[in-house]
Amino acid sequence: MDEFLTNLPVFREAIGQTFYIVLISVVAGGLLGLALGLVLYATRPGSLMANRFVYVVVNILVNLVRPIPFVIFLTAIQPLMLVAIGTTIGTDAVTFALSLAAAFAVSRIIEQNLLAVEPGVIEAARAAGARPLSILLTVVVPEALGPVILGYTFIFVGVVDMSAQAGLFGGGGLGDFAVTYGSQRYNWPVVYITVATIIVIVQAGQFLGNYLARKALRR
Amino acid sequence: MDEFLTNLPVFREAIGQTFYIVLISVVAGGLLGLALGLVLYATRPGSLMANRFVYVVVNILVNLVRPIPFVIFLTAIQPLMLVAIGTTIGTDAVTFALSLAAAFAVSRIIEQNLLAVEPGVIEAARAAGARPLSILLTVVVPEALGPVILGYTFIFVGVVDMSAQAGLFGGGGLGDFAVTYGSQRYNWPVVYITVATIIVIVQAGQFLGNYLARKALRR
Amino acid sequence: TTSGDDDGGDATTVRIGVADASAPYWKTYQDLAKQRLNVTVNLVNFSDYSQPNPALKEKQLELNQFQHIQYLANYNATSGDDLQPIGATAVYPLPLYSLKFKTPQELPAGAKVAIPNDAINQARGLLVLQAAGLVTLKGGGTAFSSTADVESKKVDVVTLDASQTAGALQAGSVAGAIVNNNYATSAKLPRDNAIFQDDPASASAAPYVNIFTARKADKDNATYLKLAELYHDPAVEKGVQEANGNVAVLRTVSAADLQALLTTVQDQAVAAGKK
Amino acid sequence: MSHVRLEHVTKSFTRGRNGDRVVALDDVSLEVAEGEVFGVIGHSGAGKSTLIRLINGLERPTSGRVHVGGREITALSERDQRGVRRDIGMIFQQFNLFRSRTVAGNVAYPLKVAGVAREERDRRVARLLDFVGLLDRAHDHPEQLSGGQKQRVGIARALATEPSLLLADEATSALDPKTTAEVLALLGRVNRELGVTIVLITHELDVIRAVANRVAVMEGGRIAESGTLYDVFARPKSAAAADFVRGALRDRPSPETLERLRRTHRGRIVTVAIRDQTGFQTALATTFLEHSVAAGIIFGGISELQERAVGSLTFELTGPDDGIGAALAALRADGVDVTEEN
Amino acid sequence: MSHVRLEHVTKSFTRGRNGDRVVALDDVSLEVAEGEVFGVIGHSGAGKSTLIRLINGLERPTSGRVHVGGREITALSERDQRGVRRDIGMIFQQFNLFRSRTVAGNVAYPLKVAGVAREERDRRVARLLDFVGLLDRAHDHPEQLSGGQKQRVGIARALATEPSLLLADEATSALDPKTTAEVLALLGRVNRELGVTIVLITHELDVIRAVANRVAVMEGGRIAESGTLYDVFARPKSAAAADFVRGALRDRPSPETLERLRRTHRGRIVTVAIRDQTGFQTALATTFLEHSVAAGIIFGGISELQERAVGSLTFELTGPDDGIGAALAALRADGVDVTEEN
Ligand SMILES: Nc1ncnc2c1ncn2[C@@H]1O[C@H](COP(=O)(O)OP(=O)(O)OP(=O)(O)O)[C@@H](O)[C@H]1O
Ligand SMILES: Nc1ncnc2c1ncn2[C@@H]1O[C@H](COP(=O)(O)OP(=O)(O)OP(=O)(O)O)[C@@H](O)[C@H]1O
Ligand SMILES: [Mg+2]
Ligand SMILES: [Mg+2]
Repeated sequence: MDEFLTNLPVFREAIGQTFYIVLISVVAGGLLGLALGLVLYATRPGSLMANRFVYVVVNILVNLVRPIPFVIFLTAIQPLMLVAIGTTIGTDAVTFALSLAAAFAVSRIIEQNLLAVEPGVIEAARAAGARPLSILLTVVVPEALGPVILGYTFIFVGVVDMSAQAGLFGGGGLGDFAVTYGSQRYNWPVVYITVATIIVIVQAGQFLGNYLARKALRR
Repeated sequence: MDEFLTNLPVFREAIGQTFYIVLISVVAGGLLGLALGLVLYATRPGSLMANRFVYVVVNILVNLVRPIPFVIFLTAIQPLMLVAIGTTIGTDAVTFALSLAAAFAVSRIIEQNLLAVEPGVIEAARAAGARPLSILLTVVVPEALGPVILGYTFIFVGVVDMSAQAGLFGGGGLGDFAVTYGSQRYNWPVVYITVATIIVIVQAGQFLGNYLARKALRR
Repeated sequence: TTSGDDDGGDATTVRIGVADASAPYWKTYQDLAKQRLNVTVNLVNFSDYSQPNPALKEKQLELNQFQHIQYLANYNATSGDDLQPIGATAVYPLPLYSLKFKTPQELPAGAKVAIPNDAINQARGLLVLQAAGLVTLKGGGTAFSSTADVESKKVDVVTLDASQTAGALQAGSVAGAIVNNNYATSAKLPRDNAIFQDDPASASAAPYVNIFTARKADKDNATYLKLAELYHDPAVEKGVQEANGNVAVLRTVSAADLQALLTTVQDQAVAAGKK
Repeated sequence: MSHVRLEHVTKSFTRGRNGDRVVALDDVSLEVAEGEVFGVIGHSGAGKSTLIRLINGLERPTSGRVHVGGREITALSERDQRGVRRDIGMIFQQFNLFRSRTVAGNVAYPLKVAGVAREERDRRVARLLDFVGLLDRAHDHPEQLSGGQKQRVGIARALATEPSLLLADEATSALDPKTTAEVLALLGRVNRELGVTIVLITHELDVIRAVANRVAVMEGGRIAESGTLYDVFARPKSAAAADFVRGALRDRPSPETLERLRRTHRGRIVTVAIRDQTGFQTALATTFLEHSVAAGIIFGGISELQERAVGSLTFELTGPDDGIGAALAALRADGVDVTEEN
Repeated sequence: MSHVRLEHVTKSFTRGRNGDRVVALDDVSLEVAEGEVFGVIGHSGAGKSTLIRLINGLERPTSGRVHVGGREITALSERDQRGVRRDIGMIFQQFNLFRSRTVAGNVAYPLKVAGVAREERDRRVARLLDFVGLLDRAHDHPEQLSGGQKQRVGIARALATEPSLLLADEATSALDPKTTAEVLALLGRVNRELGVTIVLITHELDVIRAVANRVAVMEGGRIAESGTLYDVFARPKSAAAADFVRGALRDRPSPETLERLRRTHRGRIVTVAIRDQTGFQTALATTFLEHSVAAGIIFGGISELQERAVGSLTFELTGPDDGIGAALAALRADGVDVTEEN
């Protein structure tokens, strides 16, 4: 407990870093993932903009990235990172990498949830002469909104978890704090308090997600 | 390349470990996650076995586990692990922990996908006098089967990724091999070959998942 | 004076990459740097050893302090970089711990022994086990041996993350474990349970002396040299010992000697890499 | 004995942000006798579906009680309701087919739930599919079927377990007249031969006419009128029933039709109500002849309701004006219901 | 000018594991003139929905060509088809409402797609919802509506953009007679006043009768017969049409009805076809009277089709046997279509 108090400033900073990493990753990764997910959904055979080539390429691309160990993935995209944000370490670098990783995960969740949308409503939109992109955004996504919100919540929790790996690259955050100031030092109070903080953040996000999903589902 | 050949036996063993870890985690975690997901779905307010208490408890429980950094999670469940499998390190220990982690992730995916099932068919089953559990297993899950299969595929890829952390606890596997024999030694050929192998495994799984989902969806 | 890339002017800020920022002595160190040298030290903590060197090379750090000569030589050899040591800190013995057995010989055949899984600690750990008579390594072992090089063994060697070997020992999952000092201290492993260790003072342990590392261009930078020296301020040294259960063997070696040693070890590494 | 009994049942739904309430059922009391075919008619939104859904407990009433087969279903736990439901077949207005099952799988589902052995199940499924004309589509999935085909699967599924009570919500709305007639004949048969009680919601008179013994007319969540088929159709007492019957029997020309009729028919147009009077036609003809009036039938319908004729005929009368007046007066004096259209 | 033209259109679907094919449309050629109301009838599964879905390109034919408004829609890219579709309204058999939108949002959707400005949109939506009687439900979601209410939303949505072609697939199947009549009156009005071409699928005669100019009768994927409403109904040439008409007009008693009629009516039962003959009734009555035969109408229906009467009446004849025989012979000699039911 004493040791926890000594590290309070670091803890505070870690909370800030976690919020920074998680929020940006969820928003940026969420948007990019939505776009990728829409491509996966729309180009699959028989779908709105069926395109075998694009579908296969994106499908493989998404699978290329997701299973690569985070350390290696982060190392691999370092050249890209230097161009994009000018650094390969620290909070921004981790945020950048996590956003990408989240995007690929989000894309699959979106794809899954959109597939459950009934073909009939899509036909109704096509019959009205709507453009495929407009159908995707104004019909398909809204129809799947409940599950999609829960999907984002799922990714949010996943990003909080992945952000624990931020420490590998000097990104800080609560996960890293819990490990380096806590479990690696066998300092359990630090672990408890930090993990509790993480869980509170996650529960808050989950409750918000559940609430919004319930509103969207109306059941 | 030379160094890769020297490590060929380790590489072979790593492939075996990855298959072991991933398959068991996906199956065991998948089943446990299915059960948890069904509980989440069935007990939510207004659902088949609506039970506010169970719902809130399981909902919180699932969120308790998912965001905890894997290292800490594994440390936390060591007592449980000692009881269950008698060790806290090695492939079995990692598999045990990953199965649990996968289960909690699966439960959310299942919950999401089941929520998209049309209430009308559930009413048809209720009208036939079916038991809630039977409705869940023989109507709700089959109706959501396409997305559920894609959800499992998603988790499969996630488990392959998470299995990279197996090395922390002596679990081995391809991810660990890529890091310790590859990136930590700045030995890029080892990294490339290993990551390529991981990707091939994942692509194979994804294609199988896509194929099955397409069959289930019939579109 | 030199400063971080982005902030110029008088206020000097130096970013040091470390792996143990949570240790209290770094706070002491930062305060002293501010007081004595008017340098603001920003610590960047890495939980993965493979990152601080590339980060230094990419000029995202001015210095790092987490590795020994052996690790740096290995890095330079494999990545083709030319990072240089500018000051020594300490040598840490790498002990074999056991809670049940008093000597290595008592370990039963087939008992599990945990060693760290990162390349350098793994090789060093294997060398310790070989010295303890528990394994024999191909070609007598090198600083690059891995579990793949174990020729014969009395015990079953398992590799774990360096931070996890102590825990595995305490949980009873292994009979013995090579535990780095910092983790042993954190895990409150009693010193008495170290049943074997390499000798930190011996010449053979020289490559395992921990160092401050800079880019080659900065190897004579006065501020950086002073910062390296500051590590040996009594207040800091005291903290280092506290953080490491009083087993650190503090070393002051001149930058030139360190750099010469690096050249030697690096040549060996290159040779090892070619074989 | 009554098979279904509703006592002062009210059901309201909340809707919108400000918590407005829609009263779908408003103090409805109702009794359906064992073995009866009970028709429920009413305009769209009158509460028919809601009513039927209360009977097998898919919906719980806001207040009031529902008894099925002597058990108060509203007092039973969900668990106990299941037993009651196994003996109730339901045809849904929107079909509610299982997309994950084939046509045969859909029909087999209630049999599986009831624990019917495999061979017996297969036999019954084949028989039912044969009946609804979909045996060759047994292995297709619902989305491969036309609207009417889906509805037929729903019908087969509801009949699969040979329930003692059948709830049919617009069971033939998507079917053509011929298929409708076949389905209704089957419903009639299961009612007569197996004594199945049927509650039938429909907006089609012919459906009601073909099978129902008694009818209830719903309007705005209330039962406006109920009674035997003949009473409600031949002599509707409530405005709602009269309104519905007019639309349903279509034996009287609508204003538009009348206008068109007038364009092609120069004579006077009168509509005569027909109420099961044998020899009536002869009397009518005689009267017209006596007054030298030529009568041409230009519109009308006579239906058979519970073995009695009901309907009306619209005549174009030509001849001397006073003759027509006298003929009409004579008819009215005889108690014939004659309306001059103008 | 023809608004819709199908040339030798065939559509088949693959089904089942062994790749069986269902031929939903088999060499169908068809022309719908600009401003016409074209009815399509046929039994369940005949291919009606498939036909209508080809017109706006929701489905592509296996072979053959579809022209809409002079453009060959089957030759257009999906992109160019969109322009054509904006001018086509469609009412779906299964409604296909957007669950994520309110009632008003559903109706507003095609207007949004068409880029109609907000105020204009709101105005039109309100007007349409008012018409279909759902203005007070504007902010509810589809799952809160009854079957008929959903269908009405679908109708309002299809009419929203005032398209020049309206495809209505069983647009009134879930509606009660009164609402149906209102909807049909509206369709008639948009057809007359705005010149909207309507292709109307239905199994309800009254729907066809109320608005259609021409009809096609489908059977097993083919057009069995097509022509003016009166021709097809009064004098069906194909077996399919006759079959359908019999079921639809319901002017002839079914075997079951006949059986029941026979139970209560002891006399001889004959059915006389009525085909728009003024004064016919008088002739009929005179003939019966002449032979001392009492005739009672016990069943029948006379409808007005395109301003002409069509239907039949079933009489119970009582009197001397030879008198009845002579009367029937006399009628037949006069060219009256008399069938003795037995
Ligand atoms: N996707 C499909 N796969 C296989 N068969 C199909 C498919 N869609 C339609 N069919 C079949 O094609 C035939 C014509 O179907 P269609 O929906 O056009 O009939 P319909 O005339 O509209 O019937 P209904 O009045 O019952 O709606 C039916 O036998 C139907 O089962
Ligand atoms: N879940 C709900 N939420 C709000 N209102 C509802 C809900 N379900 C039904 N209603 C309303 O209750 C009333 C009765 O609905 P019901 O479905 O019983 O009508 P119905 O008589 O079956 O009509 P139809 O012939 O059109 O099917 C309607 O006004 C309907 O909008
Ligand atoms: Mg209804
Ligand atoms: Mg159809």
